[in-house]
Amino acid sequence: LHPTPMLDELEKGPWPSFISGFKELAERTRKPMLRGVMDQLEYSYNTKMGYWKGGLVTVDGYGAGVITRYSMIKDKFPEATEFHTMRIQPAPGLHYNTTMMRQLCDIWEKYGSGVIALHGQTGDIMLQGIEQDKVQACFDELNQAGWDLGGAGAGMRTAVSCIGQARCENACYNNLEVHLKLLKHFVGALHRPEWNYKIKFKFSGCPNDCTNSIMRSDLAVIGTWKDAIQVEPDEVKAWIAEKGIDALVNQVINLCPTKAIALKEGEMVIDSRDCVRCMHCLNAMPKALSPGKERGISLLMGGKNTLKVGVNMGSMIVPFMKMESEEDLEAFTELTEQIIDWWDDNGLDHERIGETIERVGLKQFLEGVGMDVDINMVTRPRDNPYFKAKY
Amino acid sequence: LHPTPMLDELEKGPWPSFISGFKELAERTRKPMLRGVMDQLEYSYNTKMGYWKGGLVTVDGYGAGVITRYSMIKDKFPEATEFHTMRIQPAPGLHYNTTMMRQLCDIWEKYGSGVIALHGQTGDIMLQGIEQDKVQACFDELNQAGWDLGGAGAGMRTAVSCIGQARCENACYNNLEVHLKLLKHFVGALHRPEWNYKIKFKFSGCPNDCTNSIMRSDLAVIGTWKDAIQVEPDEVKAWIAEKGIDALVNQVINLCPTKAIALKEGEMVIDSRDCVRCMHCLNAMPKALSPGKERGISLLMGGKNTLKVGVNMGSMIVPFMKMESEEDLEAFTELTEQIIDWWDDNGLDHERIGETIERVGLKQFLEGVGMDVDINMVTRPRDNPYFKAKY
Amino acid sequence: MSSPEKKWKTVESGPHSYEEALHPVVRKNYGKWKYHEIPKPGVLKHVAESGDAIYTVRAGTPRQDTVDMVRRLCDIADKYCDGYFRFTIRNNVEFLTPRQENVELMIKELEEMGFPVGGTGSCVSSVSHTQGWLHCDIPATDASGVVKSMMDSLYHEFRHMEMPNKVRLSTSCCSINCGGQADIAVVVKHTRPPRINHDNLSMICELPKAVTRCPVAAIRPTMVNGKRSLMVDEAKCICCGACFGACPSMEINHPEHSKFAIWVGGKNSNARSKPSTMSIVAHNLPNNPPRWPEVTEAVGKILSAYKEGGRPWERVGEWINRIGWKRFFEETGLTFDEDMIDSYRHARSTFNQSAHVRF
Amino acid sequence: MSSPEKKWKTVESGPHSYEEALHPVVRKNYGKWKYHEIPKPGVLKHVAESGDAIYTVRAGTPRQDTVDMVRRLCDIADKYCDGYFRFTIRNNVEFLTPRQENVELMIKELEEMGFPVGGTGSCVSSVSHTQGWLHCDIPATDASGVVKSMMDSLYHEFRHMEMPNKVRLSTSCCSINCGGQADIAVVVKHTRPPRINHDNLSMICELPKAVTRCPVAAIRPTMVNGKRSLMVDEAKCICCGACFGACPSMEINHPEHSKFAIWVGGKNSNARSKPSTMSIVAHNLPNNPPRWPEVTEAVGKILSAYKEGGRPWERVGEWINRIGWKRFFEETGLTFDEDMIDSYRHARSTFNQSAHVRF
Ligand code: SRM
Ligand code: SRM
Ligand code: SRM
Ligand code: SRM
Ligand code: SF4
Ligand code: SF4
Ligand code: SF4
Ligand code: SF4
Ligand code: SF4
Ligand code: SF4
Ligand code: SF4
Ligand code: SF4
Repeated sequence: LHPTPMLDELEKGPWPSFISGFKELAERTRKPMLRGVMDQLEYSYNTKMGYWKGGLVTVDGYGAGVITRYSMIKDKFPEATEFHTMRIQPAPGLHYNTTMMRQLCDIWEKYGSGVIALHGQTGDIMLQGIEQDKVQACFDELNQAGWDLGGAGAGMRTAVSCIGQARCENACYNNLEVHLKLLKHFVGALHRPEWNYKIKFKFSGCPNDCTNSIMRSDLAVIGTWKDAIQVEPDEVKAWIAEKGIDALVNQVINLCPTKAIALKEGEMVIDSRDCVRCMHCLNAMPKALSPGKERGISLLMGGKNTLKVGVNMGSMIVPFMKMESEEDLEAFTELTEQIIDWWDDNGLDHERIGETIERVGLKQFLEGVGMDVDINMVTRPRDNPYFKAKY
Repeated sequence: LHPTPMLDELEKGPWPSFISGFKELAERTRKPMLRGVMDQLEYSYNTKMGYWKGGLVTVDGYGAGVITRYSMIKDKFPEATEFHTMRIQPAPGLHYNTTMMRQLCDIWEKYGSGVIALHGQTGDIMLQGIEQDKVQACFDELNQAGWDLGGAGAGMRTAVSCIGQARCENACYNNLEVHLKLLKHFVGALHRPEWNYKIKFKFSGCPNDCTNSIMRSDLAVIGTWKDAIQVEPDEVKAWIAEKGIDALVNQVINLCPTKAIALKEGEMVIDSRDCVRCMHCLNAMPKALSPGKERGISLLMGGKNTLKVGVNMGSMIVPFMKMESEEDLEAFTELTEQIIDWWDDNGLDHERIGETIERVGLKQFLEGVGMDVDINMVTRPRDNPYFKAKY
Repeated sequence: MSSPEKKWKTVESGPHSYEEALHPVVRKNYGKWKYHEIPKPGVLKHVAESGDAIYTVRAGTPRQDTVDMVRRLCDIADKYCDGYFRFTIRNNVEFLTPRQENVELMIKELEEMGFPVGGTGSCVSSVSHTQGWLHCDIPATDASGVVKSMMDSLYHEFRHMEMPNKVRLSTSCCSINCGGQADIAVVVKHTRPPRINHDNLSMICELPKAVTRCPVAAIRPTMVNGKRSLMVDEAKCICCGACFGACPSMEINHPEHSKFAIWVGGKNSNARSKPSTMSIVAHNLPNNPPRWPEVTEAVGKILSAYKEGGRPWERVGEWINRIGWKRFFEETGLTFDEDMIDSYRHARSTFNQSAHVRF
Repeated sequence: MSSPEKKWKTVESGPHSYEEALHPVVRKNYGKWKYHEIPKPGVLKHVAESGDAIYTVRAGTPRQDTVDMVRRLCDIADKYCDGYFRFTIRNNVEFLTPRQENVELMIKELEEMGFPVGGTGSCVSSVSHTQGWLHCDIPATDASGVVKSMMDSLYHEFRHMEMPNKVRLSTSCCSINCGGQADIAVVVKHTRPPRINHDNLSMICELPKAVTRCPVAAIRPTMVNGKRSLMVDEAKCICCGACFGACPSMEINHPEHSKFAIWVGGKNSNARSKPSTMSIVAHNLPNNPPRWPEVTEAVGKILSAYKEGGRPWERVGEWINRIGWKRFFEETGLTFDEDMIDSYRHARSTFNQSAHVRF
């Protein structure tokens, strides 16, 4: 390895160091690409500029999934000439067994650099550092082991799910299964992107939204329930006995966003009709309270980050849908297809679906996709009289 | 009187009827104008259309204060040919003694119809129904009795104050006096309007804002305080003893917008640093709590109703200013002059100051008037990185 | 208008002076009030640091008053209040006296004269309203008539304090809404683009003024019968009526197509929640003189639901924020429709960008 | 790239299947969990309706891992968890076992290997971050390096639950912010309009694409040295960098003029308050490799103030909503300036349209 004094600074301190990891890998495997990339990175640290440019590499039949990187200064760092990433879709919920993971590592070490990011922000396993001429072979071997490429470009993207029903008592639907089936359904649009821009799904089991779906997915599928919160009165009493009335008032009652909880002679009384399913009281009293029994999902649309419009959170579009049977899932799949079709027809180039809805108007969007209006879609009716209705 | 079957319907029911009032007046005074106007009004009730058009009538040296109305159908209702309104500025706080009020009535009956609106939404006494050739004489007599015309057109408008320190324990400044002096200061701009558009002041003694200043005045002067809420511990105890802990929690603690009040062993604890001076706990416990001792005003700017932009509430521009001495008032007067000058220079025709600020940007407005930025002006710093600073 | 005989030199005094209009007890305790109570509907008791108390009796008026009515009010003030009285922001009249024994006497006399005593505390106070057909040059209805009709049906609510908190109403005769926003506001809503009176237009209107007045740039210059005139792009027009104020030939008013909308949740006080703008909850209500029963009915539905379901201190908008708009529409029997979704400048900020949901 | 020898026919399977990746106890109790506890930092205990319990040990990773590291994690999973493990949304690794006795053994072994155990409950979890100079084609900095530097100083906070509530951090290497918003986000902020590389532009960029990409229409076609090129109206440009993504010749990155901004109060969960977007609280921080001390310092100030002053359950943004932005700036020592006032599309909705005020 060449000297990398800047990067070496990042080996100090208690937090695990990616630089130490790279060095260990480079020293063991002696892969020149790793040395080249570290040299170029060191150079970036010195000059405060990046030196990669994109290109186009795919695997047979696919139009996306490999992020291509060519060094802009390969004369300086010929070993860093190519450093492409393969995006790989993990299992929903990011679950692994060691057999599948070891196999993945072995294939990756065989063809690529051995650097892996677990995971990319969209949810992919990112295998970072492979040369163009090894991509197809690497992919074929991965694919035989049950792995497939993730999304990139103007199409469906890789999705993310929270751990959901695998471990969490709050999960209101089987998000792992819905994720699996929906992404299989849209797999063509993922591999061969040809829309206006990207579309991302994220699946959170409940409104705690542990996948941040509202902020970073065009289609956020969030578990919820329709009936009353389930209460275990004894556990409520035990909670109050342990923590006291002050805690009940200051940490539960007073934090309910819609004042759905009142104090009544030392007890908490939830008026479920006022509840907006924010999760707080359930989070505060996990033994005592749980979601109702009539469970399903809400669909929020239009989440995306910053570019051009500022952070845009997803908006409530489908307040409630059952998500238990095959038919439920089919109905949902159809709806999302319809929505995406509408967007593909009406959107502009590089316009996310949330931007399209804002531009044409929510009413026009609903008419376009043939959905009924629901008051849950807005925080309030309009405060200006500026519309012309069809009377 | 001619038959007015439609209007007569409005004599039914328990609420005092303006039609009965008009009839009584018309019958007693036999003023033909009253009959003509009632006939035209009856006609409007039948055709569902209005029939007045504007014109221009003023008094010597003034450019505003008389709202001119000519009948568009004077052939039908010649008695209604002219029906002008004189806007008269009352005393701040809408206080009267019977001597001044009887005098006003007498003058008005002498020259005009005898119809009075107490009060117009902007705060004027509206003397409704006078002919052009009587306006000057009527005004002269009113003026000798201490009355002056109110505002109209693109200038300073008549102001409104709540009852303030005259009766209210919440009043944080002498709003009647400030109202009086400021409006005297701007009296030229009120009588001879020559700005882009109107400017309205309203003066509320505290954030309860009993004048609705935030919604309907360009310059809302709202009393407030800087230090801690004053607490009478015994009265708090008495309140709790009378109403109970549940009421304390559900009606006071849980309604504080910033959770500045906590429950601690059956007592309420206000953390004044978290208080935003919303008034609620003071309203709920008037004997126990009162505003702090370091009192003054906040200035909110840009309130106006609906036209073109939708309801636009005033925004916090001056979070705090003392308003006790002559110097305080002078400083405030200067500031408002400066602000109005800026607006007059930078506003478009028919653009209220709130619209101008929104169009050019708050930062640019502050630079324009030479004010420092204060975090109280906004609910939060920006959520997008889209600015180019001077570094 | 300047008359040769004029002798009086105008004094530009601005507002009338107020000190002479204050009751001596008020003057004495000015700025030194300590707390208040509301002993009964229509009556306030304010206690000063000095120990002095002043009693206020409040009564409703039609606002469209006459010298006769006002003189009767003066009589009361002379008889019971040492010659002082005032009006409130909402057109109610107030009589202040330090003598408690006068309170009941005044109430009796006022009610006998037809002035209902009330309007304090958690009640429905008088309606702030506007000129209408009686005087304005751009009205589509008569606010005073609508208000009289509504208040007849809310007479009990004015005189009792049975609401969760104060209820403020307003009524306006065009979309400009001089009446202002309120807990419940009744406002004219134009439903069609203006018809253009081309004959008048070129004569009486400044064309560029009307063009720039339109917030959505729907007005364009054109030629009609060889004269310069204007045309409206009806697809763009949002029926705001702004052009009509600039140019009477942009005829926005229509006996059938100018309707009423009902708005709720306007709140101007800073108590608890921040001031909030009102939301539309009904439109296309007919403009139906002389009693506008449809308006009274809709307002009545809202008030019954609020009275029934609101908690202490909740203003109408706060009540709705707690129970949710969904239940608001259910409980009032009104219907939410797609036109109630905001589509104007800051529409995105009304989208429900959360998973907070109500069923 | 298609190779003649290819024998394997691609299976477009999409995500990997998950059932085989679930621990048998997880599979058995799937969808039937009852409640959870956090016995200590980095450890979760979930109890199922069946009475089964599963213990989770969570540890931090650098995210930029290697096959060597991953194999070491597999070793742990084989030894203590029957061969199963998973990752969290925030790049932490989780080991699930029904055997309570394995918990402490795992903690010991993981920490010895350099993987800190923690990241649960009211702590500072790992930072979601992005590619940076290591891989992206448009970065102004190296997110991984910034994160390593920050987490060194927050090591204690990751391993203890001493915060009022969860703290989520993110770091992004350009304004696009692939890292997403968070309680505290460190994001590159461009401070100058792009310089245009006219030589490259005509060769490698689609001109109309760059023109339409600009949200404020600051880009105009022009001719430079006889070739079609673009120019930027610098008065309009808001330094968003959108054009750079469309056209590498719009060079927005600069070693000195691409800076850092710090953002706070981003919240994505629906717990209590609605999800909220984050707000800028510092900008013009230098891009200072290899350890970016200015960034770590600013983040540290915010975290100390929050740790000190936050109440149970208050996320950073909720804490600020209670204490107010004024005190936030005072207590963190950061400075509010006029550029932090929103000036973008919905700026008006950030004005303080109330008399709610803090001193
Ligand atoms: C007399 C009057 C001021 C004036 O100079 O005219 C007035 C007087 C008082 N107001 Fe007011 N308010 C008056 C109009 C208003 C208005 C404006 C309006 O009515 O258009 C508002 C804002 C309404 C809004 O938000 O849209 C107003 C919002 C309040 C509030 C806050 C209510 C709330 O919870 O939101 C209080 C606090 C309270 O009720 O304890 C208050 C409290 C009071 C107190 C109790 C203050 C005091 O300690 O003396 C006074 C008696 C109130 C009562 O009637 O119960 N006053 N008050 C106005 C009477 C109007 C009427 O005749 O009905
Ligand atoms: C008389 C009055 C209604 C009433 O019956 O009380 C009134 C009546 C008119 N208003 Fe108003 N406004 C009256 C208070 C208001 C208020 C309330 C207030 O001042 O507190 C508002 C809302 C607050 C505001 O200033 O925005 C108000 C917002 C308007 C607007 C819309 C302004 C805007 O920027 O959106 C206009 C239109 C205009 O100015 O072009 C307007 C215009 C008018 C005109 C001049 C109509 C016109 O353009 O020809 C009306 C004259 C009617 C007449 O025949 O007398 N009036 N107007 C009120 C004035 C009486 C007084 O002097 O005391
Ligand atoms: C493992 C993980 C899901 C996954 O599939 O990967 C997860 C798991 C749990 N989350 Fe989460 N959350 C996870 C990311 C998130 C995220 C997203 C993120 O971190 O980027 C959020 C949204 C953050 C935001 O608002 O920006 C999130 C918001 C919550 C909340 C709401 C917190 C709040 O008060 O705002 C809860 C409720 C709670 O803490 O009791 C929660 C609760 C939980 C519980 C207690 C649910 C349960 O009963 O099992 C789990 C253990 C939490 C713990 O660590 O204390 N989880 N949780 C994620 C762990 C991330 C990590 O390694 O640090
Ligand atoms: C790799 C990754 C960051 C990471 O290190 O984790 C990433 C990297 C890039 N993102 Fe991203 N984004 C990544 C997750 C995100 C996320 C988070 C998410 O998906 O949850 C977002 C915010 C959410 C969203 O979708 O808005 C995100 C918002 C963007 C945007 C802005 C989109 C917008 O509409 O505002 C762009 C720009 C674009 O698409 O033109 C972008 C573009 C890019 C590009 C393709 C830059 C470019 O245009 O050339 C980056 C390629 C870097 C590389 O060399 O690999 N990336 N990007 C993440 C994908 C890994 C994966 O597949 O798992
Ligand atoms: S989103 Fe809800 S269901 Fe999913 S892990 Fe978080 S708390 Fe559990
Ligand atoms: S889930 Fe949220 S909204 Fe519902 S009762 Fe609990 S705290 Fe209130
Ligand atoms: S605004 Fe405040 S000071 Fe004025 S009357 Fe109302 S409560 Fe009293
Ligand atoms: S005045 Fe309002 S913000 Fe201040 S403590 Fe009382 S209720 Fe809370
Ligand atoms: S609301 Fe409209 S019609 Fe009524 S008085 Fe005001 S401007 Fe005239
Ligand atoms: S009514 Fe309003 S939108 Fe329509 S043309 Fe006139 S000004 Fe324009
Ligand atoms: S934040 Fe910007 S520079 Fe960093 S990975 Fe994402 S697109 Fe690339
Ligand atoms: S940086 Fe943004 S605002 Fe500036 S020219 Fe490029 S796209 Fe336009």
